[in-house]
Amino acid sequence: MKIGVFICWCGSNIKNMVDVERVAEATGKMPHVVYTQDVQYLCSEVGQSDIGNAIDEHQLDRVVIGACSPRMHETTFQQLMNRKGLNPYYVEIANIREHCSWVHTDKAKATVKAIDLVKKAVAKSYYAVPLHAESLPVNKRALVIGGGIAGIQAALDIADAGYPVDLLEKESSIGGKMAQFDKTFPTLDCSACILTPKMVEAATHENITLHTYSELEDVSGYVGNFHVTIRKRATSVDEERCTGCGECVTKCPAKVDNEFDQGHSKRKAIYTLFAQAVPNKPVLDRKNCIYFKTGKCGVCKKICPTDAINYEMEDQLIENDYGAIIVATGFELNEPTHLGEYHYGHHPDVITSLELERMLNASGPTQGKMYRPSNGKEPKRIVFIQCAGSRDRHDGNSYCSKVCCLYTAKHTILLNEKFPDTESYVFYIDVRTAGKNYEEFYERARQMGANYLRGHVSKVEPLGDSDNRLLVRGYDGSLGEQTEIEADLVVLATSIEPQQGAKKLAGMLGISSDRNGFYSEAHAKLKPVETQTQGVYLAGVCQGPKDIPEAVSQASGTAAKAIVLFNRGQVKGVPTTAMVDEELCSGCMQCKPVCPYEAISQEMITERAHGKARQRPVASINRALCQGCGACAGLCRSGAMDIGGFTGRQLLAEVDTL
Amino acid sequence: MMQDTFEPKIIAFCCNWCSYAGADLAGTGRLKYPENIRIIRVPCSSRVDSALVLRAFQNGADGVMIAGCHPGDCHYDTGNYHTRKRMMLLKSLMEFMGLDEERLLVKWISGNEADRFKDTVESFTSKLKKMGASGKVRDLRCAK
Amino acid sequence: MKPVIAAKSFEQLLKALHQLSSKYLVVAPTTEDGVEHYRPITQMSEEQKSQVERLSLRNQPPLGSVKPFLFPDSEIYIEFTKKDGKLDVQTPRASVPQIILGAKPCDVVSLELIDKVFLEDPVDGLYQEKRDNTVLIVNQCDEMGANCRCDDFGVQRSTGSADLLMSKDESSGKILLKAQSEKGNILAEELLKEGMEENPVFREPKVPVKEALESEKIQQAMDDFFESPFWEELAMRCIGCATCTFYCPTCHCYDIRDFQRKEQGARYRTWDSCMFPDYTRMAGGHNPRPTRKDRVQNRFYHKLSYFVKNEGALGCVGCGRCGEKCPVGISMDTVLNRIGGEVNDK
Amino acid sequence: MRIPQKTAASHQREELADIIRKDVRDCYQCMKCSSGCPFAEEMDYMPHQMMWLTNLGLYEKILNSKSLWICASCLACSSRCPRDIEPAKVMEGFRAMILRERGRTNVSPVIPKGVPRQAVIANMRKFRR
Amino acid sequence: MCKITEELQQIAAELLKEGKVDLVLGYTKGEQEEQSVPCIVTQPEDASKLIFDEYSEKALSKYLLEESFQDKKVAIVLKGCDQRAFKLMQDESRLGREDVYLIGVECPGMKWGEDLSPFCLHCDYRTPAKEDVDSLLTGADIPEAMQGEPLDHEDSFTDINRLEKMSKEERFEFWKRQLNRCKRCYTCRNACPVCTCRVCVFDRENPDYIDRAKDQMAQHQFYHVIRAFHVSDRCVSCGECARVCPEGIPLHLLNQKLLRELDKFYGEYQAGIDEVPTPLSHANADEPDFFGKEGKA
Repeated sequence: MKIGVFICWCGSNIKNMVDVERVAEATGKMPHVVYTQDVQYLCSEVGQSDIGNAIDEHQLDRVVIGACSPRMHETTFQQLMNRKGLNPYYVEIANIREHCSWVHTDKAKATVKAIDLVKKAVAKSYYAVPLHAESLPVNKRALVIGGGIAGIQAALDIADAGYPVDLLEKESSIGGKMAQFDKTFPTLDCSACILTPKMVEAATHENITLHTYSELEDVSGYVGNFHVTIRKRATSVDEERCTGCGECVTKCPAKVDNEFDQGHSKRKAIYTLFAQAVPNKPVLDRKNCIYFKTGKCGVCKKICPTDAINYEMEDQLIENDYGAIIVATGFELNEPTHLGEYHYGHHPDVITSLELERMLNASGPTQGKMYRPSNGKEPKRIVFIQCAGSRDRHDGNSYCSKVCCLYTAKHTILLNEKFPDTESYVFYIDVRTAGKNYEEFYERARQMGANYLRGHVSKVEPLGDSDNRLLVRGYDGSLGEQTEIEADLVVLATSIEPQQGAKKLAGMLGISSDRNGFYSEAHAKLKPVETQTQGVYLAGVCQGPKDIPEAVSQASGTAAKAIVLFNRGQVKGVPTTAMVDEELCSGCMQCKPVCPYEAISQEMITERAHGKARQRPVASINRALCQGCGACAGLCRSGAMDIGGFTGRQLLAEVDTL
Repeated sequence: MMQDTFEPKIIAFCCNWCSYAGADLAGTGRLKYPENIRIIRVPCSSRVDSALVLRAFQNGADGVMIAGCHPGDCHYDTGNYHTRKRMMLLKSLMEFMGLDEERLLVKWISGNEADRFKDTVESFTSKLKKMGASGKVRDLRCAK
Repeated sequence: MKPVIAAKSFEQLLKALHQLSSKYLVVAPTTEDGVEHYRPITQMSEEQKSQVERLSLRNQPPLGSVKPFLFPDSEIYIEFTKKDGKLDVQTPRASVPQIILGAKPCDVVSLELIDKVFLEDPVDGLYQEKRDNTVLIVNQCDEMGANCRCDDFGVQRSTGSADLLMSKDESSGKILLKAQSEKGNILAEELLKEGMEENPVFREPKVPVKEALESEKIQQAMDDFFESPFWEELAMRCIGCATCTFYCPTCHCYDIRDFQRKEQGARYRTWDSCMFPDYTRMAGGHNPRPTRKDRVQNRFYHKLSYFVKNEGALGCVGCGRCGEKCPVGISMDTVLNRIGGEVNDK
Repeated sequence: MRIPQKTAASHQREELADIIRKDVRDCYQCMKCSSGCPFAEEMDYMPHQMMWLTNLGLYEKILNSKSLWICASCLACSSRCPRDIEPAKVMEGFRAMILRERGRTNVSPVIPKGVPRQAVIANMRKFRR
Repeated sequence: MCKITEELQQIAAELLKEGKVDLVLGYTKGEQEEQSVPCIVTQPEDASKLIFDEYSEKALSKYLLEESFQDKKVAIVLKGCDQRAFKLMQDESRLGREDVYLIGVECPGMKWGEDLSPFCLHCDYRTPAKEDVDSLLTGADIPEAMQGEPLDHEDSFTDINRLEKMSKEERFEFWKRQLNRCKRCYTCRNACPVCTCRVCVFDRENPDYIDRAKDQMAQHQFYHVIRAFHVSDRCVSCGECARVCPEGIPLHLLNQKLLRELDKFYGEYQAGIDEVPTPLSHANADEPDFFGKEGKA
């Protein structure tokens, strides 16, 4: 072992406060140190060539640098090592600038400290091990889970870049929640008008394969090499044969509440999700089908001109390999029945915002007419209750659902435009309009007549009059008094919630959820679309409440991440990963749940002991996944787990030198 | 008299992403703090196990500091949650054995909290000065 | 005629010894948290002092033997520091004279066995120094303790290298001391100065002397027994801790280690145990005794066979400590009973 | 208070708008007018509340309020209103509406001691120079 | 002869006769009075050696990891605590359930000197669950003190409470006296049924985590802190560490202290009963932060 120690002056930055010659002299006496030098600027070309020459001349195999923070120039020196044919992890840096010369005022003491720090680095370098990053090929195919606007956008972007994408949707059509909306804020574009072209584009794109009525069954593997099983539920309609003529739907005798219209209309047991559904082929809802319930009927099968109805159809399992997975599973809306004070579910005229949205929608259950579910009359006075179940630690979700302020503004505007003689009252806690043109939109709502009352509603109750109206009891913060409003219709801005199956999916993908059940990004600021699991990205509301433009841009962000990955064609892990000493490891796997990247798995090894071959389990690190945090090594009782670059031996050597 | 001349030895384990960066920033900002601290870089505070802490004390450290990202900000998502769990246990056990658990300091310092880093070093150093040299966990062969 | 002196009571003896504590380190058996050990009397609480008489005169040795006072569990050879590139090596201070009060005959014999190893060429200096500096005041048991097998090993009245023999005259309550060596004589003189009286009679112990096991026979039986499956069974039961060896008064294996931090360190020896898996492991990783069976066998064969071959005596004094403390109840008897059986069967 | 089924008639709204030429709907209840009003303590409805009642169409409450006449037209509110609504102007508008309406008798409400009468101030403002 | 012993001998004899197992690992009468020691029976006729009584303290499960027990079909006698340890080994992939025939026994509580072991007094898992073992032998002669509800967990921490009431210096002196006697014979480690590493960290030469010197308090402290740490969340409260310590060091206090802290802040967890991962193998955001601004930093 031949170690060279180089102490940088950093001009006067280090030299003024640290006696660099003394540091070089003191460390030069350490075992294995064969060469020391103090240099004016180690990072400069001159400094670099000094080190290079010394490596050649003295056959150095390890280099210790006393200079600025390794966070500054570690790569500079590592590259130099590479050029010299030495492993970059044979360079060790003592931070004698940021941690010493710059923060101290007593030169003698600073010099002693600098000597300590360089000695510590030398001691660490005694036990340095060469490290290499693992690289693995990437399967250049993406899976997008969720066919809402975020999923569609992500799929389109990746497909446009020339990579195949599979788009998975659990409903029978893509489109997601946006398909249910009437208009979009703040421009009041017709939601369907801007969405359907994208849906069609996705369906017809040569690089996109749609898997509707399908769910994720199983995921294994890791970045670049995910192996996924998709369950395609039986639609009972042969896709190849069906022409989408709709005869079966017309003739089907079974009627059930239409979930798409929030129960404000009926659909058939064989149905398409909505008129512009993509793919526009019906599916048979076996739970409500008379044939499946009683064995009699079969009208659809009889009527179908292409004999596409197949009652014997079974779920299909499709297996595929992907390089990246984009999660865009969206959200659900909270059913506010638990908030008893709002009377939802007890009085038909207390509805949710999405119900109102459907009512306002020209292709909705009422063709855009407003009506009071209790008597079908047009409502004149509508009270909106904001944060119904959001920002409510007591009986709801503690977070803000983010979009309610804007869509309620949108509703009041639409109502005022379409039905100028309706009055809108909005009870709110705060109105949040962060976003381009949102404040103006809100202003417009107020201007157009919406009355915003600051204060939460404490109770909604039937007024008991002949019209069966409702009395909303609230408080007007401006006037500072309790305020009651007799309302024809009460609209609750219900809370956005993660999908029911979000947790299960998270488990399959190895990603984590926050306390509210939304998926956690890898870093709140700097890795907002990545997850802890490399190669899995988040788009849309599954990561947290957001509006359409945010969801779309996040989706494009995930697409970019996937495209970057595919373009590079391989994944390179960090070199400083965990390492298992199989001799010591007992395979107890206590480390497995500690790993935030699911990089640890159990593996059987064959061992010859006492003349017999025996299988035994050990922990095994997937070096492509491991990021080298060392939480496992901090836990491992036998010390079988170690971190490259920060081995137990190295850290002990450092501690022992100080 | 002794207190004036006694210079405690502090060994600090700083996570690469937050606390080490915070210490770097203190340097970049030319903040001044006592020379007593020696920083060891670790990828994450959860890399530090109790053996390293005790070894530092054995070797004559008067104080040991473990600094990591604030909870929720861990570069590796959950590392500092493990740190706080393990170190709480270590501190309780030290306290239970009558050892000076206050010589082990666990602190969350982010990459931009140079001031906090400086303040922490200053207050820890002066606290240790008041406490005097550590004797309870020290291997006497490291006494000199 | 060797001088016999008497103290009026044990209390007086203890007090007299206390007076000598500037010259000697005086250790005596007492209990600490319920565990019996020899401890310096100057460090004892009053409570602990009150235990000394009972334990010193009891017909059973305390758990901790006197061995650590002659062969401590850790002992420094040299200490070194490096300053300005120069190495400074120091050897530890010389040992102080010490008095061990209330040692048992089995302890005495165990030291004699260790003597055979440490005092023969090459002489172990550290041990010799302490041995020369130690005055043993030995109480001869009147009967056998519950776990004692000293009769089998013929040591129950052995007092060969004891410096003073101690006995209590039940009728008068006097503590009688009989000097047996030069060191004993000197101490007796000193004790006389501390107010003890001369006494013509020394009370001999009542313990019956039984015919001891013949060491060669045992050795032969052991050698014949080497291939027995018994060892495999015994090894399966053993959990591999070092209790038996660390409490054995005749075990004397040690390991030499270096301790170094920064520019200072020490080379020391510390007890090793043949029960540890790394006991015979060599630098290259090879271990001639890889299995627990090898190790268990070694312990018994060393005491009952190899020691006989090398030193002409059995390496056990039958004090019973190993069996008493073994967490899985393995004792010398466990083996002796079996080889007896095997021999008889032939 | 229960919001009445019939609020200000549209002709009243128009009349007010005519006088003040401001859209009170712009008000977002930041309450800056009230926080700077030197007479807010004396008022039964503070300036922001007056704006709010205007928006709710509860004109009767405004027309019967003391505040209208306590307002000194110091214009602090108007100069600070982030929405340029000029509350002082709105108040003035209501006062004008009252004065225009024949037979309105409650023009002289009880003014607390020490508070100058609005008319005096308005007068000073108009004719001081 | 008590009922369990009788049935045990029967089962053991049958198992051996039918060749279902190669050996039965249980207890037999020791050489000393009031002593039962581990016993391995390989022949049906030797089954009569087996007994089970209130001195059958040793946790047997750990033997299964020993080299000499590999590749053998073993039947093992397990008390509740021992079964927990077995379950933990199983959960930690140290051994497979199918390789071992478990004979669960109802534990009457073990002796601790003259009295009952304090561990047994608060044990609420004296008898393994029926579904966890292959045979379950009940009908032990339960002493009166053990008949009622087990002592509250908190009540079992009396010694900890006593120590915690002391001043820090008193506590230090207490442990100094105790640890001074430690000879690092590793009996506590070797007897502990959850100390199951292939190579113990204290046996490693490189890096040498621990120095062998026995005259350094710091090394003893190191050993005992780390040992307690490694056992902490996995301790099955069998009390073996304290029982086997030849120096009578109350080692279990360290384990129990950690167990109590874990219970207090992270919810109760009983190793070998509750599912893995054990508390120290996971951590999340919702756990208390002791080192934030208000914490006890």
